[in-house]
Amino acid sequence: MSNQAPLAVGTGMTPRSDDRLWYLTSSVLTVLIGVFGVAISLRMIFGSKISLSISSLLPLVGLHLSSDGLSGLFDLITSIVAITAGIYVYPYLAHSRSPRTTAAFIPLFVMTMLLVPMASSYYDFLFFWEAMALVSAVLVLANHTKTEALKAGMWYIFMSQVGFAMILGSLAYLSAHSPTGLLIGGSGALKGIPTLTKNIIFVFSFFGFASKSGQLPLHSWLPKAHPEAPTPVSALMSAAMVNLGIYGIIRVDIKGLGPAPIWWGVLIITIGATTAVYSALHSLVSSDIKRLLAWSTGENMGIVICALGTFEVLKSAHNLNIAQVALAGAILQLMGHSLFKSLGFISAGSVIASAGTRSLDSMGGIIHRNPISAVGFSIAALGATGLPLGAGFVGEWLLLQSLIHTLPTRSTVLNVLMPSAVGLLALTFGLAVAAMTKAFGVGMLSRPRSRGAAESAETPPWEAFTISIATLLCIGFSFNPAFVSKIVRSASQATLGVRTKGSVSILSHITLRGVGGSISPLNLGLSVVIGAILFASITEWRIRKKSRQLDVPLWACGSSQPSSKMQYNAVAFAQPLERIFNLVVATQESLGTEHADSDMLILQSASYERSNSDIFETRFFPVVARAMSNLSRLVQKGHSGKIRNYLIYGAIGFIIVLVVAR
Amino acid sequence: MSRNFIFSGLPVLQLIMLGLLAPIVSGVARQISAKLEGRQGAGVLQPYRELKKLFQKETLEPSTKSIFFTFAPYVLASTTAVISMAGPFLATENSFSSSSDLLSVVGLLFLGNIAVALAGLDTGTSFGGMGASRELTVSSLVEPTILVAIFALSIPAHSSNLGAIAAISLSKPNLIFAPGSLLALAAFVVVVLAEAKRFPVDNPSTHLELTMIHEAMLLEYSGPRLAVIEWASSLRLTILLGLIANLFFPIGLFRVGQAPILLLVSCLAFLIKVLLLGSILSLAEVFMAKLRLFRVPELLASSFILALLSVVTSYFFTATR
Amino acid sequence: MTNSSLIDLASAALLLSGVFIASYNDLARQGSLLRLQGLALAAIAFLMAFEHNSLELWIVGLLVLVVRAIVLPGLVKSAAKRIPTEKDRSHSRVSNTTSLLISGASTIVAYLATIPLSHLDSSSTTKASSIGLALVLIGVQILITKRMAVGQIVGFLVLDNGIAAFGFLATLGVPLLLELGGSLDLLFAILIMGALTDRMIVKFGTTDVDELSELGDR
Amino acid sequence: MSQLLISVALLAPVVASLLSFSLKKAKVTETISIITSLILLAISILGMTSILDPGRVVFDGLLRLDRLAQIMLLVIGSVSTLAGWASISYLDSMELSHKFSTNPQAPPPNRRTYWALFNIFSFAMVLAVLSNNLGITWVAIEATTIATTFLVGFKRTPLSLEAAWKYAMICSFGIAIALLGVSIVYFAATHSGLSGSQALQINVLTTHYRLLDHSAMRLAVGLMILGFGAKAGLVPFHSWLPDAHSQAPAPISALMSGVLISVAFSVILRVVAISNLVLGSSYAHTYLAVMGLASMAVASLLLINQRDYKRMLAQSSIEQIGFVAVAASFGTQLAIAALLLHVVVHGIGKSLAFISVGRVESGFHTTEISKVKGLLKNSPSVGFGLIVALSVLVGLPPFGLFWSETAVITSASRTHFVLIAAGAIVFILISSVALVRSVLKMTLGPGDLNSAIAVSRGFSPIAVAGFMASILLGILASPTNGLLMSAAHSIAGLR
Repeated sequence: MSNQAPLAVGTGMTPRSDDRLWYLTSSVLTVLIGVFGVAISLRMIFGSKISLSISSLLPLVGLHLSSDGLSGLFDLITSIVAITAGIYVYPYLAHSRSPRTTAAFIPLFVMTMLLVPMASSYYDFLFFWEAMALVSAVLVLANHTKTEALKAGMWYIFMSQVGFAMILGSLAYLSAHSPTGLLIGGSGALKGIPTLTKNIIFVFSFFGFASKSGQLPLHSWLPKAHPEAPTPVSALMSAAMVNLGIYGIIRVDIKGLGPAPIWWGVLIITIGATTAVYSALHSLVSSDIKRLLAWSTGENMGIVICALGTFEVLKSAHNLNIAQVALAGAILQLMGHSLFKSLGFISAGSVIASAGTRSLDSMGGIIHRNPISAVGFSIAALGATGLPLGAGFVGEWLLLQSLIHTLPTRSTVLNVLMPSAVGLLALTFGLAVAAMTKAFGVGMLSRPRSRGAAESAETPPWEAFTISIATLLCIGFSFNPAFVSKIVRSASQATLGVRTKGSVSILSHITLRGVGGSISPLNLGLSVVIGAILFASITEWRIRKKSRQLDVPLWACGSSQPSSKMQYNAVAFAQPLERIFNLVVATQESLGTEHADSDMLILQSASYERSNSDIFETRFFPVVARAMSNLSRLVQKGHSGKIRNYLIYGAIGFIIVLVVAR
Repeated sequence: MSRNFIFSGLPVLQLIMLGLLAPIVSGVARQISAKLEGRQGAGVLQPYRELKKLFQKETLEPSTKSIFFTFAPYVLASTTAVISMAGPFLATENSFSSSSDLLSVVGLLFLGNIAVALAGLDTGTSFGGMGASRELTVSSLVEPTILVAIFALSIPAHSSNLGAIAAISLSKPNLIFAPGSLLALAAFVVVVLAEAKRFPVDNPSTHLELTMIHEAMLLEYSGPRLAVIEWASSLRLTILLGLIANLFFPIGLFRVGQAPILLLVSCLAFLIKVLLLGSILSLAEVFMAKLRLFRVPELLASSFILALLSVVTSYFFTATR
Repeated sequence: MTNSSLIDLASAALLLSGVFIASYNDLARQGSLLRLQGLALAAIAFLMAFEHNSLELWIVGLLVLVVRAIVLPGLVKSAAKRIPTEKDRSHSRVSNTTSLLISGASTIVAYLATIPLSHLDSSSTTKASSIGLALVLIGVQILITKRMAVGQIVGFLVLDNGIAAFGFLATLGVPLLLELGGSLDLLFAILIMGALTDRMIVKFGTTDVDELSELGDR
Repeated sequence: MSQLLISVALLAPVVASLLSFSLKKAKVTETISIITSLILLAISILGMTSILDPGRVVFDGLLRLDRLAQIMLLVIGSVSTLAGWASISYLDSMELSHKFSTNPQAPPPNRRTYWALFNIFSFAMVLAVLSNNLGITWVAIEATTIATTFLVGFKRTPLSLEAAWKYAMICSFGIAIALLGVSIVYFAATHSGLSGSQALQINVLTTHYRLLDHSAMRLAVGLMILGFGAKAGLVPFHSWLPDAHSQAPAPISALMSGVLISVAFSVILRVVAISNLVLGSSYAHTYLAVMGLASMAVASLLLINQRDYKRMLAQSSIEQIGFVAVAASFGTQLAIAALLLHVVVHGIGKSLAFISVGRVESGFHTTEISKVKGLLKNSPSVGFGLIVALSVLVGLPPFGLFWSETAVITSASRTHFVLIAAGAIVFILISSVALVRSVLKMTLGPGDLNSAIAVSRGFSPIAVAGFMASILLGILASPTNGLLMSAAHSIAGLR
């Protein structure tokens, strides 16, 4: 696992000074790009359109940039994540003594991510999209001497190639049929596309984009690549890059392809909800903190996609009012996720660096030695649970509202789908709560489970600063989402393409217009906090007045002090749910025993191993790979090196031409 | 004037009333089961005595605790209190009810659970971890059912606002006996049992380590903090019973704009309903055995199916009407 | 008239020699037949040069005579002398009868394929061009069925003779430049193949091309 | 002006070849050869920038330097510069390993022959590109076979002999079929009344296309595409390519894979241009689409289980030229322009790849993928070169193949060749996944230091040059765009 980091500290090695310069430059550049991005995206959101065309760059097509509210939204999210992650770049790189490639590619990565939503023609979109994939793959592979990172990088590259092929095919066709060839700001609808083709394009582009957001069935790269990337990159990937898959779906499938049959939305909801549950389960059973967070990213994106699907269904059913609720839900969920996930990765990264492990089973007690990281992580985890007071609450609330308010229709499919979606989402929320409780409770609270955790160093000031900023952002967003009201409106207007009176008003109360429903995260949050403080002050005052006995031993059924090995660890914590859902998480356990005597009566040593596998990875992809390999063998048989066969192929071609040419 | 006064004062009134009432509900329930089991029982006021005793005891703190251990009881109490302010317990709406709805109520309940679970994990004992793990296993399976049941209830009301649901049951009582609502009721009862840590999911009075869920997390608590937790737990039970009472049988529920005297009627009706439900609960518990932990999911799954069916049927009824 | 029938005769000689080369396995005899073929080809060139009174065709004919009737068959014959082991093996993948049948089929295919061309120009020479194509196909047949390297070279030569014949018969002679370049290329190609054959004997001790299957995808 | 440029372009390699054969000093020969390549490069650039009329034919209608020829000359010049540069150290290391080899009877590498053949090879390709006469073109293409057969067998190992034999046999067979096609064109042209000397001139054929007989031309075009396709490495005559390219010395493989197949394909483009005028576009395009897709299918499937990295690169060439054929089958201006860009960038990328693996081979003494590990860590510049080459070949941005592939696929949709394009995407996907997997296996990971003898020495400039060239072609549009578009436009018969 990642034992390089503590090694660097332990042996007192410090990076060379010229490397430090690289790291610092990288950090500063990333932050500057982020700041610039915030400025430019705010301009996009508040009215002024940005447009740039340079025909002397990029062969055959030229460079064309443009923007609208939607681009602004995604660029804003990316830039904010870039700023917080960018500050964290320097301490991380210096601590882990990363290769210079990492330092050089991080600002580039942010730049490509910012350019994707700005690409105005289909070609430029494809270019920046693939450039982003390439740069992020390089970043994942930066630690390629580690087997895990290498494997993760390979998976990532394969899946993103498959996804890109799907996107390329669909967008190329669309580009050919678009009157202007423009993705943003092109006037005039797509012409002359047969329904069947349109459906095929939808399916391919949807799965292509969804793959970038870690959706089934092309999701396997995400839980591998995100954890293996350097932590600031994990934050960037999990909090910003996955969003761009959503951007693609909105821009191409929802906005670009125009009026849709109802089954498109149904497909989107199905994929989103299934992924959400699937990822939540895997997140729950992960013991690697970064992996847990990565699976949680897939889960949250599933929720967003589910919201988009609801939007699509409602739009197709001409219920624009509620559709906007779903869209607002998607946008708020997206923003909330980016905030809490970047905070989560940064604080987890700081914990990993000080405790020297990524495994929850070797952590514990972080809160005592490393309170800032732990508290930061707790805020992130609260956001990830989607409960009130957390950054994920408003988005999920809006999504559920839109599902609830989907009026009963004639379509039996929808009448069954909507409640099932609610059920699946609710299960997702429940599992996410369990997963995050596990991550925080086992990892940050409780007693240290390893020496690294027990002796972990205090959070360095620079990291504490980053975590504080991200925490404040997160809390600000979760208590008063009214800040982003205008952004949401501008983005949803850009998505709908028409100016409508928004059906969601986001002020101190979030109110749905036209239907009953309102909530006030601010009031709820303040009441809970004030209430807790009141209860606490009364009771603690009482406790202080009365006698208090500190440092009593733990209750251990009367025996001596239980050792820290006797605590529940992450595996044990998740075991009941894991057992219930074993079909999906596919636990493999193996118990190896060695006996000291030949009669096998005295046990010398025992080893226990367990792992969970992604059933798509173990069942589905190998089948595809084997089929391809068999096909390949067949062709290889025809190319076994016999010159006679080769001449016969030529002769056959010759005869065919003679026959055809007549 | 008085309307506004009542409207804005109701949350506090609800909090005070429920807060004072809560221990009685568990006291009544305990007394009834004692009688049914042929015991004398400690009387319905025993919970108050216990709270007083605990509040006066000294506090023992383990060395491994952190701030989360200290604050968990207050978060639990605070979330529960906020729910008691927001819910339609005495009236269909009040000044606080527009800030929350059924979804946020569920969220707050969950938040309380997590606070306690984290406290259980915080001290680093095996029991605490075990309790937290089991608690979250149950909770995460309960959540789908609750939400789907809410969904079913929200369809006729066109809102997930608790007051709106109660109001629609009040104005159209025939909706209560619609098949959808009945199924939802059944589902809701099961999840309330699970959420209130009662039979057949959990045994509130056990301290046997193999069967504990809720109690396992609280082993390290003592003194006033334990008192807060105990109080909050009984408040939760009251709230959950109150929700069943007022969402499905909102008879006598006060509506803003009615004569203030009716508020008293509403209080009385609420008290009777909750005590009645508490009695039924303890009656049922006598005849029930606790389920094995791995049988609990089956129970919850069946209640989920009930809820799902209720949604589909209410869709069906609303669509065909 | 006699000229035309002489050309027909020469064409027939071309085809027949091709068919026999395909069915024989003896290298020396194949060399002789190849020489006969070259002579027939040169004869066609000379007859056409005579008929059209074209200097260019005379030179082409001379070139054909030197390269295809003297030098190349000579090379094959000398190779046959240098490779005594060749005699011991069965040189062909198919039996004589099969070989004859394939040649027959090739002739029919060639005839069918050149029908469109005869619509364009119904003169007898054009019709005879199907013989050229047939010879090409027979060359391909030899190329595929012979096991020995020199056998393949022979097949290649027959193929090339077929193309040359097609050129003469169908187009009243190819341009000098093309023929010059073509012959030169052919000569070089054969020399290189011969050199490779010699290396093959050194490295493998045999020229059986079926042994050459180390490279490939397995 | 054209006359001068053309004669210099043709004479320079001939002179260089004669000199390299006669001169004894290796250093001088090397310098001369590289200067020759640079001259070719300079001529192509001069031709592009100068105001000469690209369509003008010179030397009695035998030669001309049009846009297509300029672009092909650019490929020849740039790749042969890279390959010539790399040849020096390749021959050095070959000599070195011969000195220390245990097999004393093997003769040392003959530098004079190498450079002479190298230059003849260049000459033949230049001639094929510049020729305006189908007959001359044919002769030139055949001459490339003759020049390279010995180069393929240059290592004098049994395997290289086998490869050379297969190469000679299969290519000669294919080229013979093309000759048959050329003869039929001559037949059709003379029968339509063109004089014998004009009958094979491409510009004459394109202007007098109405006279040509359809049925004869159908046969001729089919045979020529098939026959020249052999040299381009298209199915069904593709099988020589992996053998020859994997056995030839690495710089020669670079030339063959990067340039030769493209030169052969440029000849096919000329044929297709004539065919489109005479027979309408669908006839030749069908051949191209079928052969192109088949080549892509075969090559990408062979790539999946490939164990030998040189064969892998060669099969990637088959796949790429198949894609070029598919692009040509779409036939729009954008597709042709993209195809030309593809050819240029692929030439650079593939030669960089071959030169890199040449270094790997001389360091590791194996061509098995599984035995090479950790290049990036132990010999960074070779690892870097290989990864850059891979990125170029797989079509990643910001390299030029990304644009050509995107543009080609987009033009497919315009002409309703959607299914072909879909097939092309699938095969590109398969091959790129296979390539990425193999190359990353070789370059990444820890690796062992033992094999990493000085394979990197003097390699960085080559890697950097290749990298810069391919990245510039992928980012700048300013000079390239106009050239590509006008070249695409100038290929007659464009619909």
